[in-house]
Parts: sequence; C-alpha cells; structure tokens
Amino acid sequence: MTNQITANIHETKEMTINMGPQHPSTHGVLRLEVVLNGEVVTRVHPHIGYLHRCFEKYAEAMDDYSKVIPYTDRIDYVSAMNQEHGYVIAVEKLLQLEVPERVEYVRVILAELQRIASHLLGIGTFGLDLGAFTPFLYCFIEREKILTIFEKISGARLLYNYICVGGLMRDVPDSFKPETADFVKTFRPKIKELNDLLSYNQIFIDRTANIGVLPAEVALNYAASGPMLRGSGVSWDLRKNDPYSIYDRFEFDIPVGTGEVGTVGDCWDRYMVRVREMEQSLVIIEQALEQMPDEGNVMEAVPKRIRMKEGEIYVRTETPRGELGYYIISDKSSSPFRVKVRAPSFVNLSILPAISRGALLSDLVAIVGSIDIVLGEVDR
Amino acid sequence: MQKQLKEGYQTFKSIFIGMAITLRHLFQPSVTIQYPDVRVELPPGVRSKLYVNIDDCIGCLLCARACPVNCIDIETVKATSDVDLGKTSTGNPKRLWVTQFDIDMSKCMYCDLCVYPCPTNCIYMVPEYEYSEFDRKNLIFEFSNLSPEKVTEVKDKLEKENEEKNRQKELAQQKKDQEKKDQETDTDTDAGKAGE
Amino acid sequence: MPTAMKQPEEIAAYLNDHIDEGVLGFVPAEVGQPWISVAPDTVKKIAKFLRDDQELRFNTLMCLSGVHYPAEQELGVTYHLHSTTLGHTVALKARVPIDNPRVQSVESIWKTADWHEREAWDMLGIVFDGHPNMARILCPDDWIGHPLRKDYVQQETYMGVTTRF
Amino acid sequence: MLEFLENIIPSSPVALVVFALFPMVIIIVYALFAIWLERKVAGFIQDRLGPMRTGGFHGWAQTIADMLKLIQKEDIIPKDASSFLFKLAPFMIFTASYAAFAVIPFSSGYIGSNINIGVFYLLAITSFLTISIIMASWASNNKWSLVGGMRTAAQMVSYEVPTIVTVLSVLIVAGSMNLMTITEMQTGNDIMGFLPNWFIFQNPFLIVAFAIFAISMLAESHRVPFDLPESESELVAGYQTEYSGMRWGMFMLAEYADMLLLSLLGATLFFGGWNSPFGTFMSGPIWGFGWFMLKGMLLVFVMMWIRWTLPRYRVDQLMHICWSILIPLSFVNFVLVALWEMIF
Repeated sequence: MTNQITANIHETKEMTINMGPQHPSTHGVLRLEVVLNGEVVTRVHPHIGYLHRCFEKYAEAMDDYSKVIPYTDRIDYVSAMNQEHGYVIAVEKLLQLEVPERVEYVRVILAELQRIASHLLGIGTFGLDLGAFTPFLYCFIEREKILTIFEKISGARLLYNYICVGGLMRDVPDSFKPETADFVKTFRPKIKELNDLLSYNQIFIDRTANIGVLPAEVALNYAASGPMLRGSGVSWDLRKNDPYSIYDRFEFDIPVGTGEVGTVGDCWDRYMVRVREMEQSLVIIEQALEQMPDEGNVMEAVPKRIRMKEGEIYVRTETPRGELGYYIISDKSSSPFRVKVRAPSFVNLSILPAISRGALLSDLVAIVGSIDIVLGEVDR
Repeated sequence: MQKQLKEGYQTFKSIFIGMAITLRHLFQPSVTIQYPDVRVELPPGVRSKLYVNIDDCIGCLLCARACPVNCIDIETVKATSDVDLGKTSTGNPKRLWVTQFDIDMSKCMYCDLCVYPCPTNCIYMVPEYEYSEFDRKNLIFEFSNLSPEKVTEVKDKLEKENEEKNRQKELAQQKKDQEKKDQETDTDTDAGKAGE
Repeated sequence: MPTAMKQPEEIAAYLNDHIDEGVLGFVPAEVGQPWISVAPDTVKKIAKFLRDDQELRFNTLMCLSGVHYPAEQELGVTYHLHSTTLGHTVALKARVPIDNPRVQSVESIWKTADWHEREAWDMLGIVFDGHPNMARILCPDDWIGHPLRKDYVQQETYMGVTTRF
Repeated sequence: MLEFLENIIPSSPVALVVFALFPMVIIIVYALFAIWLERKVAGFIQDRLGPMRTGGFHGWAQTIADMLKLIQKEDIIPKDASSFLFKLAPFMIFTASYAAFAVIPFSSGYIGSNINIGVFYLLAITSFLTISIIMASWASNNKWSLVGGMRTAAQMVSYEVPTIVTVLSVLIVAGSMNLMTITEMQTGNDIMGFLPNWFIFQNPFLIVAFAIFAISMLAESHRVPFDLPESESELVAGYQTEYSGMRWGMFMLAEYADMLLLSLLGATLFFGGWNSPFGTFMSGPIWGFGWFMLKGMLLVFVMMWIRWTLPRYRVDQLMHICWSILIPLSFVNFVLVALWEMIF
C-alpha cells in the first residue's frame, strides 16, 4: 500500500513541448514536437511545410525554362547563386549546350562567394543559438561585403536571377575582379579572428563536442550530404568526386571532420568543416580569378528560344548545404514537364530524430543549428 | 586532475583571448550607415522599382509575357488610320494606343526578366526604393498617360472604324457574292448555252 | 574483388542476369540520362539487391521523385541511386496505374526514403506499402487532393479561409 | 543622513520615507543608464553604433522612451495563468532586490540600515529572487517558463553556496558582518606604502575568492555565460515568456538592480566600498558615493563585456562547474584565507 503511494508520488511524466514554428532558434518556421523527460529529449518529431510555396508546381506552370530561375532563387534564399547554378546546369545538359569559358569562371567565382556568404550565415546563427551574439554580427559584416559585390554585378542583394541558361544576364563590371581579390585578401584574417573568438572558445567546445554524433554509416544511409556528411569524416564533395562545371581545373582540399575536440561527426566537426570550407573557397576563387579570361561575350550561347527534346536528367551540384539535385523531365513543349528538387536541407533535417535522442534540450538547439537548415529549402 | 586543470586553463585562456578581441572591436570604427541621414549610393543597374517610359512603348506585350508572376497588365487599342502616333526614340513605329499599363509592384519579384525582351528599352529598373505604402492598391503603378476620356474616345473611334471596315467588308463580300452569283449564273447560262 | 565503376547499361544487364522477375528493361534516352524500368511490386527486393550486392553497392538513395503521367493515366516513382564507394549512379523507374497507385516502400533499405516517400504521397498520392508513417509532410493533414497531379484543382477554402488571394 | 533629512523635513515619517526611497532613485537612474550602456557596449563591440536617434546625443533617451512604451502597453494575463501569483511575482522580485539595498553602504554618510548582520541579511533576502522567479514561471502556465523556472531554482540555489563561502572568507578577514564596518576597515593606503587597504590586496587568497565570487555573481544575476533561465535561443525567454508591458519591465528592472547589487557587494567586500583609492584625496561622503558607484559600474561593465563575448553554458555543465569545481575550491580557499590570517 505504502509502496503504491510512493510510486504514485514519484511517478514522472514525459512532457511534450512545441519548439516552433515561432521559436528563436529553429531558423525559420520549423516545428519540433519534442518529448522531454526532464530536460532530456526522448523523441523529436519535426513538422515541416509551413513555408511550402509549391515550387515544383510553379515550375510546371511556367511557359519557359528561364522563367523558373527566379523561383529557384527562392528555394534556398541564403545561397541563391548556387541554386541557379544547379538548375541552369541541368537545363544546359538537357539542351546539350556549350557555355563560354568566361561565363563558367564567373559562375564558379560567384558560387564560391555565395558559399562563403552562406557559411558565414550558418556559422553566425549557430553561434547565436549557443548564446554568442557577437560572432554573428562579425560574420554579417563580412557577408555584407559579398552581397555588395553581388549587388554590383546583378543589381540585387539576395535573389539574383543572374545566371541564365547559356550565360549570364549581364556582363560583370570591370571592378569585379579587383574587388573580389580584395575581399579574398581581407577575409583571411577574419577567419582567424572567428576561430579565436568562437571556434576554439572552450565554452563553445564544451557545448558542441560529443553532441549530436552522426556516424558515417548512418549519414550515408540517410543520404546526408555537404558539411553534414563531411563532418562525419567521409571525404565526399561533388566538386571533387563528380566534378561539374569547371571544378576539375582547381586545386583544393576537402575538409573533413576529424574529431579534433570530441567524437568524429559531432556538432563541432560539422561547424569546423564549414569554417575550413570557407578557406578552401577562397583558394578556388584565387585560382579562378587568375585563370579567368578577361574578354568574352557572356550572352554568346544564350538561346533565343529554348527548344527541348524529350528526356530527363538528374543533375546534382554541391551547394553550401549539400547535394542539390534537380530532376527535370522535359517534353517537347517549352515548359518543363516535371521539376523535382532534391533539397539538401530536407534530407539533412530528416536525420534530426535519429541523432537527437538522449540529448538535452539545449543540445537539441545546438544540433539543429549545426545541421544549418534553411526552411525555404526544406519546404520549397 | 591534470586534465581538469588543463581544461580550466584552456577555458580561462580562450575567454581572455575572446575578450581581447571584443575589446579591440570596442574601439574600432563602426560600420553602421545612419540610414535616413546617410544614404549609400546604389550601383548602376540596381533592381528596385520598375519604370516605364510610356512615350516609347509600342504595346507589344513582350514584357507582360516574360513576367513569371503576371504583375504587368497591358491593354492596347489599335490606332485608327487617321492618327499617326509617331515613332519611338529608337525608331520603331507606334501603331497602338497603350490605354492601360499597370505594374503591380506588390507582386513583382524584381527578376528583371521583363527588361530584356523590350524592343524599345522603355521598361527598366530605377534605383528608387522608398515607395512603401499603407494600402496595397497604391502599389499598382499606372503608367499609361491617356485620360479616361481619351481612352473611351479612341475606343469609340476604333469601334466606328471597325464598324465602317466591317460594313465595307460586308459590302465587298456582298459585292463579291453578287459577282460570284452573277458569274455562276453566267457560267450556268454559258454552260446551258454550251450544252445546247 | 571486382570493384569497377559500371555504366547504366551494364547495371541493367547485371540486374537481368541476377534477378528473375521485376526488371522490365533498360530505356535509353534521346537526351539526358537513361533509366531501368522495374515493376512496382518488386522494388524492395531489387533495392535490397542493389544495396547489398558487392558489384553494385548502391549505398545511398540520392533522390526519390514521384511523377504524374496524365497521358498514360499513370503515376511513376523514380529512384536515383548512387554508390559512394564505386562511384556509379543509376535511375530506376516504377510505374503504377493512377487508380491503384501502390509501390513498395524502400524506407527499410535507405532511411532517407522516409521523407521522400511521404512527400511523394503528399504531392502525388502514391501509396508506399510498408512505410511506417504514411502521413502528409508538406501539406496539412486534412488537405484535400494531391497538388502535383496535373489535373489537381485547389480547394476553395481551408479551415474557413479562402485559399486564393 | 537621516538626521540631516529630519532637520530639513519637519515630519519625521516623511523624512524616513524620503530616506528609504533614496536607493530607489539610484536604482531607477542606474537602470535607465545601464540599459542604455548595455546597448551601447553591445553596439560598439559589434562594430555597430547602438541607439542613436532618441534624444540627440547617442540616443541617451532611448531607455526612457522604451519605458514609456512599456507603460502604455496592454497588460496581458494568459487565460489559464494563476492570476494572483502572476501579478504578484514581478513586484516580489523587485521588492527582494530593493530590500537588499538597505544594508549597502553607499557612502560614509548613507546606509539604509546600519545593522550588524548586514551580510547575512543581504544573502537571506536575495533568496526571495529565487522564489519569485519560480512563482512567475509556475503561474505563467507555460512549459517554456516552467523549464526556465526550474533551471533558475537549481542555478540560484547552487550558486548561493560558493557566494556565501567566499563572502565568509572576507568575513574572517574583516571580523564583522556589518558592511559599514567592513568598508571602514579598508580605509587608508598602507599596503606596500601606496596600495589602498582593500581586502583584495590584504590577503592573496582573497584574489582567488574574488574570482569565485565574480563567477558566482554572473550566475546569480543570470548573465552570460550563465544566462540559462532566460536563454532566449533555447527557452524563448524563460520565466519572462508570458509577461509583457510594465510587468516585464519590472523583471528587467530587477535584473539590472540585481546586477548592481552584486557588483556593489563585490566592491564593498573586495575593493574598499566608498573608499577613495588615493587615501584621503577626494574622499568624503559625496566623493565616496562617486567612488562606490564607479567601482560598481566598472564591475557591471565587465559583466556586459563578458556577455557580448561568450556563448552560454549548458545546464548540466553549469551545475558541474558549481558543485564540483567552485564549491570545493571555495572551501579550500576559505581554509587558506583563514590560515593566512592566523599566520600573518
């Protein structure tokens, strides 16, 4: 009898708590249904779709392949250039179109700049999730410089619609080369400062090391990509392993997670892969700037009207968040029959329930931050 | 124990390094631009607001067709034969009254796709970004410079001309038919004659 | 141990040799990539073979997409597979009639298929047999219709709110 | 000062009220200034400017404008909240902070209540903060608030131990619990001929004690890296989530008052309170008040500086630091301080 009573008194209940859709660290409108035992997470159910904008339906409804490009910008609004790049490559492959050298170089430089800009945002918000506000703004100062370069060449700061099928919407201004070179020069010391301030801060390491460990096997089974996969120690980068565009012409390393401060595949590894990737992007930009031809008509290969044959293609490119795949089925009309986007954030986020079991509520925030999702891409 | 001491030392060391960095930044000049007082000069070709030079518009609808979000609304009326609308600054002859040229900037996605197909370069982006409104309807910019009276006038005129044309066409048709009939009867009679 | 990268044709031939039923044929494309057509009720078996066979070792499912073919009154599922160890890729396609759109789930083989299959169900109404949680993922649970079908008509109101603006 | 007030104000109860309200004036003026300072420090550290427009010079009136805004805001009480406790909590938390100021010797001429167990009273009354925060979190009927409240309870109760032990180390040196007496003991510049007689210079182990006190001070006033109760990126705003308007303003005020209180306590215990660092130069009740506030504000600035540099600890790490590092360390240090006092 007494035993029963004490058992009843000491019975603890699990608490279901709604993280989001309005929550400071879900990076948008992600809703996580978290079942907590004390502060320990027992289950997580991600609920997505709050930002669903029917990209695929829109793409089918457009009467021209090039009209889809502004919409691809909006899939992942943080790395719009990479999204455009992937889509345009897919359409060009379907059209079997050759693109001028200069265009390829400009595209690669822009994609790498965008990668840095996107990683800066990812790193900054990750720090913000863990309570470090200042690195976030330092990152934004640098990101702003990249956006200014983009504004000068495309006229827009965030959603560029700059890369078009067969070329570029307009030629880059003369100031592009020196300004980019200047940025590369000034940005290197900033990475060191960021490392001192955040990456190797012991509190930051305590918060991220050994948290949300994603083993390589699981990562592959879940088809994780980008820094998420590389953080788990798998050296896999589409720019190296399945080169598209002209990435086979550049020398660069693939940074992978090494478990420097904890286990391989923890949050810190994923974070650090991003920091090191920024350095590698700088290396690529430097080489590309050197090799880029100064003259050339960027509109040369742009087709007047896109005439498609029947066929289908799956093209994948390496965006800051991972493997972005465009599966395009074309028919004889001027609009795509089906466009499916394989969004890296969508796939990476589906791992969350598997790696956050047993973590604390604060760790869950760190894990979500280290996946670096963009909800626009998850929901499309 | 040694490990813990080392960790503690690391903690304090990294905290002091971080604090040195923030202290340095405390005395660095800020990057803030005091917006309404100071404005950055926008680079050329910036995409902020669509503008139409309506005098150059020939009403070809290419921009409206290029728009992915259908934010451009154009209505044209064919000019009657008695008016000469002149030529655009690029030398293209104008044949249509542009009675309506509305751009809904609340729908616009600033993609610049309407700018490229324009044959007379009359639609373009201007670096004006301070046009927020309390009412969404105020974001529909009307570029047509024709007054409503003028619009009804040209429409009536066209209608009349069309009626006139139709009547003439009908007349011509009737005439043709008549002729045809006549001919047929002629041929009939001829045939009859021939058959005789 | 043979660990050579294979072309899609070779993979199709290899599959034909090793699997009795379900592999319907290899379809070359005019432009773009070819694919291997498979029967929807053998997908799981073929997928397991593709993953576990030492010559193929397709350890990741890159993408799973549903497609609606209105002309044939059919729905299709396309699997894009990739092997990180061997480096080859292949596309599989399964087609099902629209009035009985049932495909075997590959969720137990590649975990990533979980959300992709839910998306295909949500957007196109393809039912995956054996999926643990066949719920809508992007649309609300009580949404009517499957938006990516070509004949989809959007419902007028949702929870008393008009869906058009 | 009470005599002075009673001399100029004919009615002695009124004089008493004026006397008692003096810290209130300090708290409010300080809070307005400190919130502005916090924003400015944050701004300059992050290469921004912070508030610039309200009031003219560097947006000095920003907090006043904010306060006016908060007063005008709608007072929202959630439907399922326990209304009485919900309303009571913000007042209680402020009362607790305010009551603690009674024993702080602001200058040689002003101390609210010159009682001989001042330190004991101060530590006891600040425990009310914990109760009122739990009250607020429980009454809000919000899960995030509850998690925040539970964290606060654990954190504040734990960190009271190292705080008390370090304060005890000072009390050994001082031999008194009266904060006025403690301050008076630190008058003069005798150490090595020029250093002021502050406790931190008197006993080397008190430097360690101060380090422990500073860390627990951050934790007690919920500042980064120990701001778990209201860690905004995890718990939205912790126990403050459901509060709005001036009720929320009271929490804010109490938080800043708490910061000041602990800083002033630190200044009294380790840095000589209202004593001038230059001996008799620039000393006296008015100067003393200035020095005291300056020392307090310096500590507050350091807290802000730390806040805008560091990330936040996790709740279990926070507990680990307290129970397995700070508390043993403070006890050992306590013994060492005592030994040093015995020998020298």
